[in-house]
Amino acid sequence: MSLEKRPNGLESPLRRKLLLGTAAASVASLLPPRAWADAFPTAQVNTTGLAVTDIDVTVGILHSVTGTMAISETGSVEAEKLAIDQINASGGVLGRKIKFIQEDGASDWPTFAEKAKKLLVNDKCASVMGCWTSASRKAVLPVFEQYNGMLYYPTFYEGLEQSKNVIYTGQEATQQIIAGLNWVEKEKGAKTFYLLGSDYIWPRTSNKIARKHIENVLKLKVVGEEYFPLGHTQFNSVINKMKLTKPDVIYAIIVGGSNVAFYKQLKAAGIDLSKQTLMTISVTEDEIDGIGGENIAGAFACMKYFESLDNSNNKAFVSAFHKMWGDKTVIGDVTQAAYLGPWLWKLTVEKAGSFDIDKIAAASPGVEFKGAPEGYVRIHENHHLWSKTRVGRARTDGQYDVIYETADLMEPDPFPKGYQ
Amino acid sequence: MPNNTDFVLAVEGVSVSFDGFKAVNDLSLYIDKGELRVIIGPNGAGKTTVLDLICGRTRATEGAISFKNQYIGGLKEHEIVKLGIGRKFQTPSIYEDLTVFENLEISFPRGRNVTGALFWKRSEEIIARVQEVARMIFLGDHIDRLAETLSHGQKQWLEIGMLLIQDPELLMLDEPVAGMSVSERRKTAELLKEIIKNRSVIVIEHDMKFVESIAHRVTVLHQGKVLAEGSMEAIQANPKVQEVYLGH
Amino acid sequence: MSQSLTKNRNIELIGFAILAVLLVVVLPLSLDIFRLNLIGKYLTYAFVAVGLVACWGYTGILSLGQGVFFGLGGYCMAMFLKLEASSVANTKIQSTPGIPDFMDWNQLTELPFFWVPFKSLPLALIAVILVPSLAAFILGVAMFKRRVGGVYFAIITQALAAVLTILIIGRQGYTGGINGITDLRTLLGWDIRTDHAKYILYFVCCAALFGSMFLVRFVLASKLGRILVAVRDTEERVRFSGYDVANFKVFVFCLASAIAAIGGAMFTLQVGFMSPSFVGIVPSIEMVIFCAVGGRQSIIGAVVGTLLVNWGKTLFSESFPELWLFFMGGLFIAVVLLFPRGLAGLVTDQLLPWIGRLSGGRRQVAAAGSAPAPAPAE
Amino acid sequence: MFMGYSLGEIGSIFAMQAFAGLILFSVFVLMALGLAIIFGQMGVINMAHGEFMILGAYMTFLTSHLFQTYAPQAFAGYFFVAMLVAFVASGAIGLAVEWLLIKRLYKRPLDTLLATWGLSLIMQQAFRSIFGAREVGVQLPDWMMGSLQVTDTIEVQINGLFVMTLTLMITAVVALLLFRSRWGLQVRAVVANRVMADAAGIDTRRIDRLTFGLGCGIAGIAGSAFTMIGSTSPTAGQAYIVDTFLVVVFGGAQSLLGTIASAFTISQSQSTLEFFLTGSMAKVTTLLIVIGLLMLRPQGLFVLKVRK
Repeated sequence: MSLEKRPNGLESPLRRKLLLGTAAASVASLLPPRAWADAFPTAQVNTTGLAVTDIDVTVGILHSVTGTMAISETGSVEAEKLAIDQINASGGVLGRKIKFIQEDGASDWPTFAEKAKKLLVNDKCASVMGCWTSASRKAVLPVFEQYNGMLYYPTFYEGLEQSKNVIYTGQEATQQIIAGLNWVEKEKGAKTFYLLGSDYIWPRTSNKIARKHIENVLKLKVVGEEYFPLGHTQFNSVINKMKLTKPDVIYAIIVGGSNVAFYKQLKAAGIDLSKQTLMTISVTEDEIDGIGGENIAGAFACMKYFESLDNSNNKAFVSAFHKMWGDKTVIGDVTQAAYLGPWLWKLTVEKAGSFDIDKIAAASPGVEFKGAPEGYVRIHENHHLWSKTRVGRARTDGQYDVIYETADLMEPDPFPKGYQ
Repeated sequence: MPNNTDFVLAVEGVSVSFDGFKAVNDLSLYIDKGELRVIIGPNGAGKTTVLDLICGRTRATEGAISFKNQYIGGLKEHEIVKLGIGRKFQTPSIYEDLTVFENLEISFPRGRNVTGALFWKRSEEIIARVQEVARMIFLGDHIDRLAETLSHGQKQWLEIGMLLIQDPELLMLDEPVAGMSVSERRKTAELLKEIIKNRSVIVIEHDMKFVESIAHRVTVLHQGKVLAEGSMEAIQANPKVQEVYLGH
Repeated sequence: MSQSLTKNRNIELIGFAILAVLLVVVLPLSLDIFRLNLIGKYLTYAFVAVGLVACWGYTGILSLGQGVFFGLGGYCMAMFLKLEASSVANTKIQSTPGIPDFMDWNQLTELPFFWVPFKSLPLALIAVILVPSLAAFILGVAMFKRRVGGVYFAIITQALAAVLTILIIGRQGYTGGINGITDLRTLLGWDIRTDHAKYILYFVCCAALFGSMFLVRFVLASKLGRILVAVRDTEERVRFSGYDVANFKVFVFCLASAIAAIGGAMFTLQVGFMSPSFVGIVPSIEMVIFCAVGGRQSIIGAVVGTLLVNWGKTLFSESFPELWLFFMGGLFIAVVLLFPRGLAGLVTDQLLPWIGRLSGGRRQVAAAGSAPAPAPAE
Repeated sequence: MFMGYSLGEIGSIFAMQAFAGLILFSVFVLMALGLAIIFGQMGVINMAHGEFMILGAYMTFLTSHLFQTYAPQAFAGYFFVAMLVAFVASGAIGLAVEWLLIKRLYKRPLDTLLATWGLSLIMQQAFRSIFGAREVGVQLPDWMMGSLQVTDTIEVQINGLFVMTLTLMITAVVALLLFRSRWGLQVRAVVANRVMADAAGIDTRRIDRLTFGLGCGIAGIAGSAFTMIGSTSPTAGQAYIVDTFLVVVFGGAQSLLGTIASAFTISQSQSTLEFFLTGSMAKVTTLLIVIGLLMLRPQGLFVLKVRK
């Protein structure tokens, strides 16, 4: 077991140079795992005292298992565990098995900060997959920057952030919004929009970007914009307003339990989503589970991933996910993005030939993951992902039909000029 | 109607109604300096309500109440207390979680605002006065006991003591001997005789023997109105009073 | 109970001393800075619990909105720190440099007027105490002068907690919204994120907590404290003893709120951010739980209860997250039902007499002769 | 013209807003009724009221599944069975809770508030353990969805009508029970004077237990009805607490009429404000107005003036 200090014959300068080159990963992948780990002695790949041994490496998983956010974050935890399992089965990272330590953020932001600190300071985690809400990310961000950790953050979010210590595997707002609005203008001939949102930063920022795009780029009209407290369940007034203003598109960014109330009341009010165009960027397959497919069928969602996506990567992913977590589980956009985290980290570590945070932060731009369920992703200079954006139409069975995808990868632009 | 300095308390034409029911109806009552007035009457006659009106617990719908020629109708309870009116409740109302000493100390008429209470010093004068009153109310030996451990009668005395230490000019007692043993009643009667020397007192009482033993003048209330007023003998001889009491 | 205050003065002093040794000596020596910082965070909740002892345990005013005052104190502190962290140099990528980042995201182009005083530390520190006290004063006067009390007061304070949360979240350009005010770095140039700073802040927090505990103890041991007990048990009688009860209630409510606010400010300093999740209904009630578990009528008990419940929460949520709510709910019911005086009650009613019996017959008589425990407040 | 709407549109706005307000009003009454009975008649604040509602919602969810599996042909009518199941389940647990917990705390209203909060935590976790943390979707029979077209611009929602009818019926039943039945007489006697009622041979303990059980049962029905408009998740109950309590407190503790009047006032002002302000600000404004009014009238809208 205690192999750490064994003198290693491979430590010749020439050999090291060879292995640390960009070709290292492909060279190494030809070796059997044991030899692979030998090729990358711990002392070299881990110069900052992370929890890396000759045989394993520890990462952290930090999501809410309890509290109100547990509903949303469960899928991310499941996806991350699946990815870790698969990576281990295929030989691990630099020949080392991934061990994980899971902590519960308990839907409470300081708890997230507290646990993040524990994972970095006490457990020396080589990376952390975690957080879901912006608020929890904002709470842990200073911790990751101070203790120089690496966070893989899965949720689509409002942007306006960029950090050396975070890889954003979900889409930032412009990626999600602009393509969808362009599509709805072109395909549906939309002229007027009604913007709705839950009252916090992501919906507000997203609607701000949407409004700028609608008014300044598409030269169309926003006829209403409105926000509701989180957990709000009475939407009759706004439904009345929409009946009067008759927008071509209802653009809804409502989250959590409010979603259920909103779509049920919409349906009850006789707004037929097969006739009225409704576009959302907040309802994934996970949310439909609670809303009920029959209440939302016909709505358009704009994001980068749907479970029904037809490609071989995704088919393998979906069947592996169902095998591990049961047939009833559904996979939403964020769950898929969470699945990318461990893989991107593995690829980056092997590209850098090191677990050191500074090195993987520097090596991240340009890392590609061809096995991504969504198809293909690449990390941008700004630590967000290049990815395609898709429009899906909700079916009654809770799945989406993918009816459009952008031809090219959308460039992430967390500080969009002209949209602020 | 007279409204001169002879009266400590003048209640004039006062009415109060609860949801249409007139508990007190156009009632007038005058108390002299140094007088001990007993109010009697059947249940629901409005006796306790009259005390409530005087001490500010209930607001009159009509009429005027003045104390020493000062109109007190709109004042709050503690302001009326500060003017010199003390009130004992029907069931003993004391601070059960405090000792006898502390009960009396709180009632001492000084340091009644927040800062006064916060920086309160237990001076010799106060300790002496508390002990004096405790002896008067037969609790000199129980000064450090928690009030909740006292007997029912002792609690009644303690409440009287708490009023006494306020040194009010008008003292109102609602059934001071209710629930007392015979010997306790006798002691209470002595106590009252002691107390009334330099103040006016209004007593509500059912116990006729007790009333006879202390009363100067008696007022009979019936259905929120004064039915009769006079000396004990006159009242007992009054046919209207007899009818009300026997008729019930 | 105030009798037990005087009679048990020695025991209480011993309790203070043990707690002081534990917090100031034992814990810093035995825990690493990460755990110690956690304890520091728990201690900030203890401020609220200590305030609740005065307000709820002694006076019987149950506020379910103490998070409002904790939050106001914390936000006042956070506003100062955020302004310091948002220097023009630090924020040059923004469209308007020199204002907090979230304002820039919300198209604000200048600092809102009510943020301006928070550029000055003395003003910010004054605001930490003054703003929550003023809020408590206004609410207190409005409620207590109108004689709103008991359940009504509890529910109205709860509604206020809801209102403030919605407001903070909804006015995110001015408040940072649901994310709160994050990424606080320095206090007058001193980096509060280093381990060294965390040690110092921990001791500052302890000092402030003991200061608050002694302040509350002084208040409760004075005649004012006895009047508060009297108000709780027989409010009417206190009026007829010539006191303006409302003033006393307002005073104790303001006191509890000001202390909660100090806790909030210490929280911001030690944790490094402030968010609306400490303002709402749930944290407010949890703080009542801390106080109840420790003993609603014991200052030391409130602190110990806060530490124990939070320690239990951390422990449980690490090992059995599923069971945590069952445990918390069960604990709460058990405390209310079986030990209304909390841990402190167990110690004074059970443990001390037991020790007394062990240490000899004479003491046993003394212990048996002491007044029975008063019934819980009704 | 006003805010860019034509006169005809304004007419429709008012009609539909009035209807939206009426739905909200029914919802509030339904939520508050159970609590009002318990608080008004027993002086107990039940912080777990929201959880009893969610229990009813989960019962509806279960019933809908049972019907889908075993009696799909009768699915159209399952909702009525579900409401009954919800009532019985919540009521039964309410009885048990009264017996185990509440009856020991009658003289300590603030403590019941805290103990029932503990109960609500336990119930939330129980829901989470049994039904999972995610929201569950309750499928409704088709006839309950959709709306009736009254005029070109005015539509009336069927589930809204359903909730209103339900509220009307339950309120009527409660009023009948309270003012016409023997139980109601006894309840009113206990409220007026507990000691006297006891002496008069009324089993006050039994009355309390029934009252609490009935209140919880009505909460269950409310929860069942809420599956039509809201979400069902372990923590959804907490969202209703503040609104419900304010309705009850604002109405005055001991008056059924007060509860109804206060639900009407709050719902109408909220729904009107929502039209002119945004959702968040409407909520804040409504809450602040209610708090302000409560300071002016601390005992609520309707209260009997009695000698203290």
